[in-house]
Amino acid sequence: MIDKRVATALEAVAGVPDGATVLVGGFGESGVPTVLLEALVQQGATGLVIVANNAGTADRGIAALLRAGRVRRMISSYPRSRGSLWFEKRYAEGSIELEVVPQGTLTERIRAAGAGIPAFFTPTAVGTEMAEGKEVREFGGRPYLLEYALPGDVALIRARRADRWGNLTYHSVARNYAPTMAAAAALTIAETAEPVAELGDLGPEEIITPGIYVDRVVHTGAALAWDGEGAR
Amino acid sequence: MIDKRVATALEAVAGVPDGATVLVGGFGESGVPTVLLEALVQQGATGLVIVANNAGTADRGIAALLRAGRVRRMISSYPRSRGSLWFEKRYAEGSIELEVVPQGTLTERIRAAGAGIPAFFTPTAVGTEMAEGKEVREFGGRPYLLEYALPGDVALIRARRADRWGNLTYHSVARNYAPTMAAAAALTIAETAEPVAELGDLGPEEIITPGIYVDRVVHTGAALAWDGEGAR
Amino acid sequence: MTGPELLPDGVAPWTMTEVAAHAAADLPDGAHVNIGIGLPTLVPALLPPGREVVLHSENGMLGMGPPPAPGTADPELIDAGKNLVTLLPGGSYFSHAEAFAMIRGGHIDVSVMGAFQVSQNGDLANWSIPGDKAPAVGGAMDLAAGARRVVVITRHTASNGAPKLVAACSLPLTARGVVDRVYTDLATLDVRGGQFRVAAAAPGVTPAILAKLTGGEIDWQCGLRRRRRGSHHYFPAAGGAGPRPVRPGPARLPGC
Amino acid sequence: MTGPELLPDGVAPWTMTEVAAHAAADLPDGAHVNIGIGLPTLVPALLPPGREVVLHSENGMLGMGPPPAPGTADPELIDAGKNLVTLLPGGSYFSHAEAFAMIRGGHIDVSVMGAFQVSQNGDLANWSIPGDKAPAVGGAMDLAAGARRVVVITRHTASNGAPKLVAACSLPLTARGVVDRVYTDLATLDVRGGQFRVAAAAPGVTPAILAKLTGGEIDWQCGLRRRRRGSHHYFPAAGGAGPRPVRPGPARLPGC
Repeated sequence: MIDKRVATALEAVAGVPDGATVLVGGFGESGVPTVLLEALVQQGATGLVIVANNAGTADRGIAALLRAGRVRRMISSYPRSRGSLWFEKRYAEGSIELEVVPQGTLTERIRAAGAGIPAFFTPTAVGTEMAEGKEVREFGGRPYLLEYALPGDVALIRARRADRWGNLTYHSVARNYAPTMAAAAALTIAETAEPVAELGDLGPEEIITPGIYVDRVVHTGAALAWDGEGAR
Repeated sequence: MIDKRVATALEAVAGVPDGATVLVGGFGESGVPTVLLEALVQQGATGLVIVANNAGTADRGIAALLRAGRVRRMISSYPRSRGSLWFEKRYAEGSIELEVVPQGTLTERIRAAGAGIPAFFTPTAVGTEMAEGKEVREFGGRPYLLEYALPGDVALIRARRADRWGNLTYHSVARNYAPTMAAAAALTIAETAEPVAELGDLGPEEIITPGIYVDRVVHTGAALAWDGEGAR
Repeated sequence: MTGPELLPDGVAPWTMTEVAAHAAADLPDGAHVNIGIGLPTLVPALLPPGREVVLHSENGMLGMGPPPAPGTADPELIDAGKNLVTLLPGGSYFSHAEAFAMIRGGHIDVSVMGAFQVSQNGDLANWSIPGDKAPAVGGAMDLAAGARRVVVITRHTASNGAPKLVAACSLPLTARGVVDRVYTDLATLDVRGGQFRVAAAAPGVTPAILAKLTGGEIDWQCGLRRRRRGSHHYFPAAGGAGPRPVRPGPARLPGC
Repeated sequence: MTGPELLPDGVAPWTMTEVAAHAAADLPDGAHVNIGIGLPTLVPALLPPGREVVLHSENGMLGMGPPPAPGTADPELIDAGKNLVTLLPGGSYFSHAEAFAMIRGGHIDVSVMGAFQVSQNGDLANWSIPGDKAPAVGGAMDLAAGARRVVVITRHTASNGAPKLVAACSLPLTARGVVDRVYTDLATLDVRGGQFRVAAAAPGVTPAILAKLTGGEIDWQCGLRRRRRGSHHYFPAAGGAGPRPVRPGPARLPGC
């Protein structure tokens, strides 16, 4: 019988090795798998390559990993954002490497990894300093850059609901990177805000991420709370 | 005000020019926009390039266009299937050109067109006669083929429901090519099985094809009927 | 706003709200529009009554609505600038990857962006300035390269008085040759044929004044002629109920 | 079935249902499996009790179930062979593009396919034969190139007695070096190291008989050794509740 449920976040992140490339869902604080990230700090894996849109806020999410010194390299679109203090500190002291990627190129590189496409051409960033060293080719008279798939060893994502097959649904724009990252990692781990559903409770037209992409699910109950000033 | 509804299938296909590349949704008889295709026969456009998984059954769907001599070229994955008599006749008499494309490469070429990717590499068909003349490149020691985006001038698709913004939902696997083709054509036309919904009736998590990809919707009421032997 | 100390008597620059209203007035009914961070966020509230524009957000949403009423916020429902928003009836959610497929695939009719510099050939610099603590690019390069029309809202000059409309950008580029129109507190200018062509000017702004405050080449006559034909509307009512033309070219003004 | 006139007394070939049952028995619990057209369609009904295998269909479905009971058919709900099917609880629908992203991206654990020819180095020919009215390829090339494991169900020889397991394919290839195991009415053979390695043989099938009916090189000893270690199971219970290993290699047998 298929049963991808695990009891705790710490069990969910068991086995993530040092040096792993970890895709982390979320945009700003929306959809960030904060409980899994906290568990990963506890679990102890280090030398990580973190692929994520942002770099965490205050001490939360990716910032907790950065604070604990577990990150060797960030691949990110907008690491420097409001409250990304630990990223700024680690970057300033030179203790992390940084690869900045245009947001659409980042999502498409992750999508390519999940879809078996090793490389593709894109119009984004042509003629900018981000194109330096990249292969340029014209199609229909317009120049495009060659970009490569960006797979993960692990993906950490947050979903709304799951079932024992690992099927997932999401809540509004908290979906963001999750479905794409789920498909792009060898080991995909999802935390869910709501209790795990019975098989069949998530309808076939309602499921956004089919369980084929998901390895472990854990109900953490975590969702963003809003105190009127900022998230949580 | 945005209102993409039109009253009749003939209005819906108005303006499709001779020589247009037309992406046609459907797999077998599931999800085929038969009423739009009948309207296109009536409308009279000819010299068409038809992109579709199959080539129609009996006198229905794409077969109606083939019968009427409106097709110059088929780009298809499996044109020769049970009951594709008009395709076989036109192909045997040499009156249509044929480009056969592996099914996953066909869908991905259409997806690329909608997503602004002019070309991508794929492992499919490497080392086969379908790779002849195509650029091969190795990534990570494995060979891949370069494939090009396949955009349409027009897409004809069938959906379950629509609203005036052109948002669409689908019914089970009748979804197949429709969401991908909707994004890949300059003019996307959808027929719907159910009456057009009020704006907001289709929930934000329920919409599969956002209206940004759709230009005209027409309620035809057409859905596949099953007589116990074969479709309709 | 462009520093008043630089402006002769008699010049009455538009407020940035007026500038945003110009941009809002030019968004065609039925357009799918991405609103950038900063000054562009003024635009949605300034749309003319009855103008139905569908707002796109990079984090996976079409049909974005205004900020929530107090006490009704969904903390996960944010825009690309991480501000709380709502969703209108007809709106939909999708993945980040799909949101950028829309952008890159040319489905966004208009991208409204801020800018550090715009050059007379339409180059845009709006993502990086010297002294940034660390690089960060976001979705700007995708929007600039992918949207069918790129318009910029900006003060006409920087706070130190330096032109932001220039012959060639000195800051790192976001994309080359993409800007179609610039809305400033002194003028509305189309970027065409290697020139800034004046489509409208604030009260009291003369060719000499504009030339002094602009780094690039200005064509004043062309703009005036167009302006006499009236209004900020830059392309005939596309979108809405009407079908898109087959294989639409980029939405641009007819030549002057 | 391989023509009995070619078989010496004492050989009792398996029925094709038995062959499909061998393939079914080898599908690990929790695997995501694509079932090809033809003989492979026998497999799902032959899964051992309690074995939970999720069936994938190229037209956009996971969790495909058996044919519908009479009078309950949804005419749109078909499999890749255009036959009426059902959906199990936990099943989901998605686009054709997503279905093939799953295939090409290596998410399908096992693809069960028919074949015209399989070569000793794992080349597969199963899409085109001389005399086809027109070419048609379908999803075979994507499945053969993309699935983590490709297994073939076929009669051991063609109806004219010609070997289908060959040194080199003479028919147009579907993919090179992809077939992991072949199930025939005479034997189950792993395709490894440029050989067909016998994992199991039908009653009475001797090395000499198999060599006579096979076009490629056979290793009999290796297979026997493995067979003594027992069963058709070719990899340790993967899938199911257990996590996939980080960066799994292709699921293959340990070397003989």
